[in-house]
Amino acid sequence: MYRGREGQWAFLLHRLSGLAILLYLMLHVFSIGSFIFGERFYMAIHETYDLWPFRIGLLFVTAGVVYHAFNGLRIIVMDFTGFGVAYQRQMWYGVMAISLLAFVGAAWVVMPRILGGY
Amino acid sequence: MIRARTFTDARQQAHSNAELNWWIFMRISGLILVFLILGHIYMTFIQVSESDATFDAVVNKLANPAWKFYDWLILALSLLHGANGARYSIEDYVRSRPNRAWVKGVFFTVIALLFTLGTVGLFSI
Amino acid sequence: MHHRYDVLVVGAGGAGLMAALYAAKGDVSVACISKLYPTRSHTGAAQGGIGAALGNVQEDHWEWHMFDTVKGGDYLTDQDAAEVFAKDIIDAVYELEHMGLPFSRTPEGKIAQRKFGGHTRDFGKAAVERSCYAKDRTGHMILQTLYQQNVKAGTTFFNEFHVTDLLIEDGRCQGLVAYELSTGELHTFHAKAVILAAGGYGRVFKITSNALTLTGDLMSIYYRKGLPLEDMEFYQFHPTGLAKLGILVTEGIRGEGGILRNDSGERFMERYAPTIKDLAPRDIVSRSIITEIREGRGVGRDKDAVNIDLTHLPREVIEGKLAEITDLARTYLGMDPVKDLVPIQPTAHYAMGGIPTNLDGLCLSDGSGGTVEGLYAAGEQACVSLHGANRLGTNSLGDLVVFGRRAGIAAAKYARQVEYPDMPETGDAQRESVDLFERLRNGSGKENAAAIRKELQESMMNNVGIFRNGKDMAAQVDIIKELKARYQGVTVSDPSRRYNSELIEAMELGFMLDCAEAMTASALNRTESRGAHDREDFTERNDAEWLKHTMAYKNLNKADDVIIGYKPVALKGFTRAFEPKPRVY
Amino acid sequence: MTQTHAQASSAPVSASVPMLQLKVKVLRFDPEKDKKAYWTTYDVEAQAGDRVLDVINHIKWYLEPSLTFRRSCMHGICGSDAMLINGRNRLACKTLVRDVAKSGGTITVEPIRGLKVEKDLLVDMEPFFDSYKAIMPYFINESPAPAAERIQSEEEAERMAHSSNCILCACCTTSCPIFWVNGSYLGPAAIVQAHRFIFDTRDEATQQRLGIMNQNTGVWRCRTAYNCTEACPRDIPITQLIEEVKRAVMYGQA
Repeated sequence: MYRGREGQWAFLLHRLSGLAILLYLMLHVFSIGSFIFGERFYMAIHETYDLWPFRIGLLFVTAGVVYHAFNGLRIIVMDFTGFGVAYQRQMWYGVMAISLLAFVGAAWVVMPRILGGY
Repeated sequence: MIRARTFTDARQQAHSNAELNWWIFMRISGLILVFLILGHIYMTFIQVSESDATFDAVVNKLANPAWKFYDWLILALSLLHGANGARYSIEDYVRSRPNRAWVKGVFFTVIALLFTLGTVGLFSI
Repeated sequence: MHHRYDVLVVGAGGAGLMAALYAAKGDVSVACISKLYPTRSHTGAAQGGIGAALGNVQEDHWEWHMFDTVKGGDYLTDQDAAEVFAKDIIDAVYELEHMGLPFSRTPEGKIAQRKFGGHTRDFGKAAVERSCYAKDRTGHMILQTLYQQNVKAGTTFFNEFHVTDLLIEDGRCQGLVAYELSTGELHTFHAKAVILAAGGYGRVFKITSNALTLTGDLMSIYYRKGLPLEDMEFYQFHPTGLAKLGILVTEGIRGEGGILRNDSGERFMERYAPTIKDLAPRDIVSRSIITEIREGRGVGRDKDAVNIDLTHLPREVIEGKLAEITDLARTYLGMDPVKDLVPIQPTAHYAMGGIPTNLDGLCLSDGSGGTVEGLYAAGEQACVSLHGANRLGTNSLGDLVVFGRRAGIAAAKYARQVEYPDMPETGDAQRESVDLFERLRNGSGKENAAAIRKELQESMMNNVGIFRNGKDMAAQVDIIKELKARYQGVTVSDPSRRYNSELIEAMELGFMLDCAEAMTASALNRTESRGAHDREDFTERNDAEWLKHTMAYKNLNKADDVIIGYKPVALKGFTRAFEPKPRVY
Repeated sequence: MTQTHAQASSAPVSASVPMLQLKVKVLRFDPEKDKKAYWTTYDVEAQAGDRVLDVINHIKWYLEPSLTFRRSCMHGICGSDAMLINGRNRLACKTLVRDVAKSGGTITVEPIRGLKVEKDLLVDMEPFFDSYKAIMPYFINESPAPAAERIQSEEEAERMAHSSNCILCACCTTSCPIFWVNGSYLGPAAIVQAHRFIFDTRDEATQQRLGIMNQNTGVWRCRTAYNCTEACPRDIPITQLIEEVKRAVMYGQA
């Protein structure tokens, strides 16, 4: 593995999170859109989603979305300002912190529900 | 597009703004999606449980034209943003031109079908 | 493989690229052969600047530049060459600017100029700003700009081709043979004119600013034909190389106000050159430094260096105009010129001598007007005798562009007028090259080329270095004989055809031994001190006997024997002439 | 493979200088006889201040003569010896032993990535120079030149300070994750060269070069991974220059 620094990992995570989100998005559009085929079809898919592995997966999707969103903002700052490039490292650590917080926060709210079966 | 091996090639190739426009689109759509999607996740995942997203709940919510538009905007922008992002990846990693052509073809078809499905679904309620 | 071009250029440094560019403008087909990629050439390592009397900062005239060059060369400079040079260089610098070279600028937006060693106003009165510079990467910018222009002109390049033989018959050059590194194949090039611009041979010394690839290949090939090498005894030691490493520290550092100090912090150049102090010519500064070191006033663990002091200069100057050497000092010595004194010592830098040529770069076959038709040389490889016994700083880059251009133009003109010369059959043409490689590949000896090279470099440094004497040099003649005998026992162990760099390095060692032989013999023969050639046993300049160029020939009938001949010095330019005078600064 | 010990330094040896014991792990490959690349380890002694190139030269000269790599100037100006040293692209002559290994440690040396390996550490540079040539890397100004120089202010000249510093060593281009997987991307080095001319006030072909940069293979392929900037041995802020070119294309086409 090439020993790149923050920028390389930021790029790699951005790409991976983007592709993961896209995959989820496609599933999501399909499952929600499926209600045009009637309630039974929709609920069949939905009950599968309700299982705990999927709900924990959603936590990761949330973290991925937050990372992708804030790293996207970091990229926009780099692209459109002169100083963005100079502070890219610090901004990336900020993005990582926000993503982690979002993950922990979401887990804090969601885990009791999953454990409680609600 | 193949790499220009000579500067004559390069000069001939140099007249499309497509990549520039996509690049700008990614930034603008990204900026909008940050708010739309984080809001969406908060409202449908954090605030309420997955168990609450029943058929009726979804139908009821989408009866409101404002939510309809909100969701459709997410649908359209995120599919485009995602599809173009995936196109970047395909163009980066799939090096043979014939392979790239069919991978892209299949992928874009799937995206178009999903977009149709989503749009029809949203507006058929 | 067989190729045919009107003009062939060997070497893709400043001189070669300039020659290729101007030959191409002469409406002939041109190809450039280089043993490296062109942008790897050592012109890129030149830092300080290119001297031309533009007068952008202070009043300046080409006559002053000519005078400085002649005096700097300790009157061994051919004055016709110096006059042509001092006039031509002004246009050449403007041409480089028109090619896009990103020079540093004066506040008025003109090309910036700074002081440099030995460059004075009004025939020696005071230092003058004559060196046109692009920060301290002038050579890098020249090399890049010239390569770019060649890309634009569509010059054909043969990269990583090592020339192994020149084809010369009946005083006419027919072409050359080259070894393609990537395939191990020999190629024959048929040409109307060949321009040699493959650089110097600094690697014969242990401490040198020269690249590993500067092994004097073409000088040696020329010499092996029984043709002369001129003024080989004059080898410049740059006073400021990074201690131990020899990496060049530009003279521009003193041009910007840097001061040399010994162990007690004394500005010792005040004693050796009271008028221009640290900006004295290189031979004088190098000798002064060595004298300080010999008398125990050196610095460092081995007390074999002195310090250069920049700490009184503003940080913007050090990190701006001297960015390159600041980076080098930080990288290699872990020292910051902004606050630290940087230890330096003299480093083998530049060959004043080389393949003798006339003002158009046409190669000379003897000291009395004989020439090799169709063969040209330029740059460090050549000796037009612009630099005489000691080259002034900035005049090497000037030499490249002025005489590279002249050689290119002359070669193209010649090529337009003549037919292709007869060419030997491929087998005959390549015989010597094939033999050379056969011997290196299939020898029976167990000698290690690297070990021989190391001994050569160390002994040359000790015996034919800055201070010389008859006894040491006579010993060196024997050492070289012994090393040449051992070289016969070198066998290349890598059998591969493709990219056989072991084979190349072994071949280059042979070339270096030849250059060292010619150099030592010439130096031993000259019983005076002049410019860079400083003898402890003959401390005075002797114009009565020695105001003449040395021409060293290999004795083709007797192994390890060098025949010394002479060539008169041109003591008059076309319009100006400067009488030899004692050289004080 | 274990080899004998010897001295790798070009500097004079002095007993007081501590020598480091090193293992140098080199990725070797000779297409004439090997099917795939393999690692070979050499034991050497070196001083902390030696260049990695000194160590590699030592291996070539005294231990393994067939080891093949490019080198020339030995001080980071010719750009021949770009290698992947301890996982990062660097010039072997500008990397000191003490910066990459402690005594008893290991230095790994591989060829740079994304270009075809010809032998050991030596790669095919032609695609790299093709990209360079594709951006019209030469000054273009067809209007008649003045008798003296073209005037340019100090500030305008300073705009080229970074980009004109490039030595075409390929450290940047071959550290780029996009270039590894897709060689049709012109790469950071070519963009830096384009920057040098685009921001030269004397040059007249800015629009053409912006056009080349505007293609699919141009600046838009840059995903700001910063490997180029980290790898540059000349400390050129490459990503910043690429971003400047992106903005120039955007505003130039707008």
